[in-house]
Amino acid sequence: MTPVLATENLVAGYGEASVLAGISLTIEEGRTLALLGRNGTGKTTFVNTLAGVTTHHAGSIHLMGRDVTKLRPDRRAAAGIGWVPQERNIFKSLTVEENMTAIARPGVWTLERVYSMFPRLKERRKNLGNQLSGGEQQMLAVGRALMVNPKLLLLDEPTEGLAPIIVDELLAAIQRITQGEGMSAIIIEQKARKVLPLTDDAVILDRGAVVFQGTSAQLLADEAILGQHLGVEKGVRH
Amino acid sequence: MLTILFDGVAYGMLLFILACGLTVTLGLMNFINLAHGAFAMTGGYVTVVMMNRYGISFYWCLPAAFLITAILGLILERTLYQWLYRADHLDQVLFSIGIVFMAVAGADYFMGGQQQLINLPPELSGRMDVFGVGIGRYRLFTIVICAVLALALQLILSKTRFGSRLRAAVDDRRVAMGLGINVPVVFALTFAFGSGLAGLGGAMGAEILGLEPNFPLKFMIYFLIVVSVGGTSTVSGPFLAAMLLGVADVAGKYYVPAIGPFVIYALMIIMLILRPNGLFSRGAGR
Amino acid sequence: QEVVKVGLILPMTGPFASTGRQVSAGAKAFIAAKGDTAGGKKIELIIRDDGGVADQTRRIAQELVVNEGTKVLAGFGLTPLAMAVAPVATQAKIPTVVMAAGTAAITKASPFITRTSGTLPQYSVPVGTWASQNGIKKVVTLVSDYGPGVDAEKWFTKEFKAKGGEIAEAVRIPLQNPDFAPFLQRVRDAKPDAVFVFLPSGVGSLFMKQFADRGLADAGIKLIATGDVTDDDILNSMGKPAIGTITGHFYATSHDSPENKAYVEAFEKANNKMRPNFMSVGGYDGMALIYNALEKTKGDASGPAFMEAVKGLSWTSPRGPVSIDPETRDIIQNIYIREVKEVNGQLHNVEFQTFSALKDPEKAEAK
Amino acid sequence: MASHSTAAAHSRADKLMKRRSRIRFYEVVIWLAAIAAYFLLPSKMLILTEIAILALFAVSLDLVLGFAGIVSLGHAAFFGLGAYIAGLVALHYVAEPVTGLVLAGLAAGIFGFLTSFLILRGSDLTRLMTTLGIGLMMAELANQMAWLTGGADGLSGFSLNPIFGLFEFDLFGKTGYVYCLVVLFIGTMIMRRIAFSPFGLSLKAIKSNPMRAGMIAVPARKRIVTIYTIAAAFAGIAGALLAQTTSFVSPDVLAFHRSADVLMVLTIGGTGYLYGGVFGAVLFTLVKDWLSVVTPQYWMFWIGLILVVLVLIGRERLTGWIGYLPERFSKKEDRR
Amino acid sequence: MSDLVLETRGLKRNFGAFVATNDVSLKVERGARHALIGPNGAGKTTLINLLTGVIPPSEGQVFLEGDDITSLASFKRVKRGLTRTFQINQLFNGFTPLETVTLAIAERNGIGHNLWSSIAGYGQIVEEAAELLARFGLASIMGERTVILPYGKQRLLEIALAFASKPRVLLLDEPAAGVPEDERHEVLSIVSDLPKDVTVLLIEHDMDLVFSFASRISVLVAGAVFAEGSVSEISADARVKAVYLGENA
Ligand SMILES: Nc1ncnc2c1ncn2[C@@H]1O[C@H](COP(=O)(O)OP(=O)(O)OP(=O)(O)O)[C@@H](O)[C@H]1O
Ligand SMILES: Nc1ncnc2c1ncn2[C@@H]1O[C@H](COP(=O)(O)OP(=O)(O)OP(=O)(O)O)[C@@H](O)[C@H]1O
Ligand SMILES: [Mg+2]
Ligand SMILES: [Mg+2]
Repeated sequence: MTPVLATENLVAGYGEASVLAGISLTIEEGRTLALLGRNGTGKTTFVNTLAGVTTHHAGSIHLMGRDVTKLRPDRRAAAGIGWVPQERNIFKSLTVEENMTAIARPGVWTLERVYSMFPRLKERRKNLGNQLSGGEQQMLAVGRALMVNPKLLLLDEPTEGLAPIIVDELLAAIQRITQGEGMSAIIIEQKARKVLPLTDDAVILDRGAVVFQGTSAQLLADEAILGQHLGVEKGVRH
Repeated sequence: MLTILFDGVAYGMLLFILACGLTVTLGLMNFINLAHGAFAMTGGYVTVVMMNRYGISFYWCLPAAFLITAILGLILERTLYQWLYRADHLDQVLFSIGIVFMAVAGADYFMGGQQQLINLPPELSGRMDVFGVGIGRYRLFTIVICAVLALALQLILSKTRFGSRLRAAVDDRRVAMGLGINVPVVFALTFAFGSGLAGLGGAMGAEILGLEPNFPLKFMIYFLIVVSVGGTSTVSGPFLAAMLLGVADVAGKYYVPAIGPFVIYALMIIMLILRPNGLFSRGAGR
Repeated sequence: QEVVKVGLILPMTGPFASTGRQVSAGAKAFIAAKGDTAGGKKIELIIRDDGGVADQTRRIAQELVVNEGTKVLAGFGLTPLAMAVAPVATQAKIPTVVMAAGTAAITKASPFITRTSGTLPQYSVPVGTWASQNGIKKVVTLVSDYGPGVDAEKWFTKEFKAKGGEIAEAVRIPLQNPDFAPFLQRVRDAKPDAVFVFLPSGVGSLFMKQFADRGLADAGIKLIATGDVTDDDILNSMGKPAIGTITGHFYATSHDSPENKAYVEAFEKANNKMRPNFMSVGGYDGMALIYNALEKTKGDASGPAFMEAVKGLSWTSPRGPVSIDPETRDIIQNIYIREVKEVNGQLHNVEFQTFSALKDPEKAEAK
Repeated sequence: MASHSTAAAHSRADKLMKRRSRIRFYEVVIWLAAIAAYFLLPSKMLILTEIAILALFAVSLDLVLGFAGIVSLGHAAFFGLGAYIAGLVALHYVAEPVTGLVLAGLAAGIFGFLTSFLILRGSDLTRLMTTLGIGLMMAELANQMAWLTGGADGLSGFSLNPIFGLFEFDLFGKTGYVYCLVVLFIGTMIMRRIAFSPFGLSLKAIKSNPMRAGMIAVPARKRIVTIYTIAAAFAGIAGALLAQTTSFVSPDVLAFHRSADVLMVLTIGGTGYLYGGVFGAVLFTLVKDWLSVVTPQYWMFWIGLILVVLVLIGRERLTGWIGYLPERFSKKEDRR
Repeated sequence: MSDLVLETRGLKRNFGAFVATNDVSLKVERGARHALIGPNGAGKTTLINLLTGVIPPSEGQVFLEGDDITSLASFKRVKRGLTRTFQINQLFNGFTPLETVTLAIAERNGIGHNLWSSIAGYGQIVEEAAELLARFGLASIMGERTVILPYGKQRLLEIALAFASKPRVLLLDEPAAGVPEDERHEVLSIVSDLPKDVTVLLIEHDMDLVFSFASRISVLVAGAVFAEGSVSEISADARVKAVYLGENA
């Protein structure tokens, strides 16, 4: 089976400067990948490169077998990429509902379904984007990406600023969706221990390169690597 | 009495037609396009040339003015304007003033410096008496066209996805692209549409306001007043603002001619102090 | 051969660009017709644009005098532009020929200023005379709200009242005014026999259309005006509504004289069919004045000598006989009452009555 | 160890702060050039005078726009008021120029203070239009109060005595130039001090993020009122200079195009570093003058083209280099 | 003894028909380490905005050290020792960290209105700024423009800037957001090191931080105070678990 995403020696960055130093990885259908690494190691840059908003230098990106390396960002979204940017970037002069309908594509994800996942959004649906609380914006960013009905969902620190109970629900929901509906996802997350139990695979980046690649279970078991690359100590409670 | 009211409304409508293209480019695209009047002037000259040189009917001139100006807008957008969406406002001001200067000199070179006048078809000129109220035919025509336009615009922007896609693209171009909005096309179409509206406004305004190379500079202030008082995020705001200003200006000049010239400016300042973000700013209204 | 440089400062851009265009074309037409020597000197014209901004006019004037060695200044599209130059003229003793601006007071601002256009009082008064003699009893005046407009209103009213007329209302229109509706409605509601209008050319044509559209003519209100309103330059494009308008002014393209025929022909040929209007004649006669004065002084362009020569000069202009009042240095000329008529498919101001050799009434009165 | 690093941080901070207000190389060049022009270009005094006046006007706008972030399309209101006051003072009271200058500055400052309350709220567009409205009303007022201002014909018939009774205005404009240059120099130096004071820094903070500025105890309204008043006063002084050097004032000094021109000049030169107004004035005036001699009827086209090209290639490239060389120099020194 | 520093009485704020803050009466004691938690959109940020005067309340009053400050402008509250950080960084992009902090200290010392002396001439203020920046590990980048700093550094500057005003009451709105896991505790430890009489009110969704930092917790739900108590009380409260903490905590 063709993987949903396959990158080959991907080098990209901002303008002349490269941040990614040749990343090759694949994601199969229905699987979630946790993308980990310290601050500034290129996680966001990688995901943004997939979304098409950085400068591409070398290497290739295949989405379900199709070469999308040279595609404009809006074409990539059409090809099946849904993106939750790290800074949320809610469209501030659109209402909650317009934020989602403006970019919606037909598919299983509809307004109703997003609303049932985040009832809070339904309550605030007439609010303008810039009149939402931080957490509501985060929910909207996720809901908005789902409305694209993507094959591959890119989530850049989606749990930041969310209440603990919502974090749990969100991660569980993503697990459900990927397993049940064949969507794949990449999740960037600061808290490795929180996300690893809910993902299938894991990748750690350091200075733009892959320094660990394996299943989440493997990583969770490997205290040495966790400590070395993520600075995650044993005792931290969740 | 009612005649004054009617005249005021008609004048307001004319202001609206001229300014509504600016509502699109400035209000929706957040581009300070001071060259708006240059597009309006283009529409005016298209009409003058078609009518006076080729004798084409006024009714055909209106859509032609819209189309030709829209195409001109499209060309300029693709070649020049598109590089400036992300520039800061002062750059936009400088750039569009440059365009105005070029347009003014260009119009002078090609069309000459004198006032251009058009002669309307007989059914549009003169006036009629309706229950004792003197109603100018052309003014009535303006009101009708304007009302239709305002309604259509409002519908397009609020009821279609195009409006929200456009605003999304303005709010955050990068992310809008990343989420599947074809921003260049959305912008180009909108700009062309806004320019086309300006052209239509110019074609309709030439009769009352006159047309000469300095048109873009002379009326720039009026467009800006309408858009700033009306607010930039809706169509109904500028529409109402234009009506209000039109009526106030005409009535002020009729009843208190001594302070006539101050009325429109004073009203503008008062409105701006009371509602700094326009009549119906999206932020405050909801 | 020595050169006398004449600095022609005009608004070539901006709202008053057409003034600059006409005046400079008139001046050039004169040189084309009469050659470039006068009083044994070669005449060189230097044209500069002041955009209609007074401090620019003054700076350019000063620079022309100081840097270019200009001996005569000329042009000046608007009153403030001429006023701004007056101190320069006085200080540098430079003869200054006003070719367009029309407020009476200008020539009083400096002893080195003379004028070849005309003053608003000069051609407003005859309109008042004519109106009172032709069965008009009640008039509304409607003028642009700035110096020249106020002048026109004042002198028309004075003359008209003196002859027994009644002014029902005096309406003033702001300079920046896109719509005439409220003012015309005021006129209509006052139900006069006629409305007397002064508006700068260009604005006048718009006014004319709205005047007709509002059915004022049908309501029996006659339109009488200064000639600025029916500017020959754009009269044609005003169309039918203009027909029948009565105006008073010092020049019409259709003025019937051999001098004028030759002038109009040469002018239209040189300027791509543009009609010469009263401003162009101001430019033309300005040059005529300079040439005549230099002939008289034998080429001496120094201020006092030149101005002495100017006083009392007289010649035949395309507009008819003109002379320079030795006391005020202002122009003495005929004022014609004209009616807009269609002649050979073209609209023209057709002269039908002449007030001969009028002086500027304001200065005449001041004495 | 820690105390050592704190000490290092302190000395670095000290150096950085001092560097901000150091006199730059280009500043010295400008003033030397302005003085040299007096001797080298005797035939250009008038246009140089015009540049000096426009520069002062633009620099005063920079205080409002570049520092406090308030866009204004009505700055000519103060310029024009200053011009009229100077004209009226000379006509009716004293013909000594410096007195007129001071009075004009005061009057414009007071008017600035009164109108500053109208521009406290609102977006860029709102402020643009409010200031524009004030400017247009002033222009109309000048036209209507003909008994005082001479109306559209302008205020004329006044002449000025020699400055301090010593230096007479001459037809070549030499005295005028020196007079304007001295005023420009003093004005710029005063504004320069303001720019590098705590007050100046707080203005930039208000411009950059008003909400946060409030949260570090910056009283934004008070500061805006103050700077607007100061800027108005300087604009009034610039207007007075114009009136005094041309012995004439017409409503044109209040006209819209004057506000627009000065905004354009400042934008061309660059906002927020004071000398933008000076550079802009030099460039704009010279280019415009040159073009209007070459093609009196169509110079606008070429100016327009220049503006368009300027923006497309990035106007910061025009003036960006100005602060660059000396900056680079000190950065190197800093790295050591 | 129980010295009330910050108090609200019946504080209310509507946005149109929506009630974001509903009758909140909160009491914070001097030197408290008080946490404010609650679901997204519960009104925590709004409450801070009301306390600091960023937006005015629809009803109710705010008291600072016994004085009614309800209608006082923000900058005057800061002068009285009440300051905050923002959930989303609010910095001066074109400034360097040094300029940013120096200005805040200058304003605190009441010389902000001085328009004649160079700011560089105030040696003590610059010195204090340098020290503060060093304390937050920002000394090495104090001369860079803020906008090009990495997010984490900007976050630290955001907090340092609040410190520059020497607050007696400090309100922190999700200070650790975007700061990597292993540095979060460091940030909070700088806050903990503040003098004992400085009062801190903390909003945070990271329960590790909340529980290790706070002595007292208020839970806000739908604009109103839902529960209040010590760390152990709140972390054990079943209702709080149901609406906010979830099962994992
Ligand atoms: N717009 C930009 N222009 C230039 N460099 C950038 C830009 N954005 C990020 N960088 C640089 O790219 C590198 C990688 O940044 P990136 O945002 O991808 O890291 P990250 O792993 O997502 O970090 P974080 O955990 O803080 O989100 C960093 O060194 C950063 O400074
Ligand atoms: N200007 C506004 N207009 C309308 N509603 C608003 C406005 N500002 C905030 N709200 C609403 O008020 C509610 C409270 O927002 P607030 O930012 O205080 O939440 P919060 O508790 O800080 O949430 P979070 O933890 O997600 O940051 C939200 O539902 C938000 O949508
Ligand atoms: Mg990131
Ligand atoms: Mg919040």
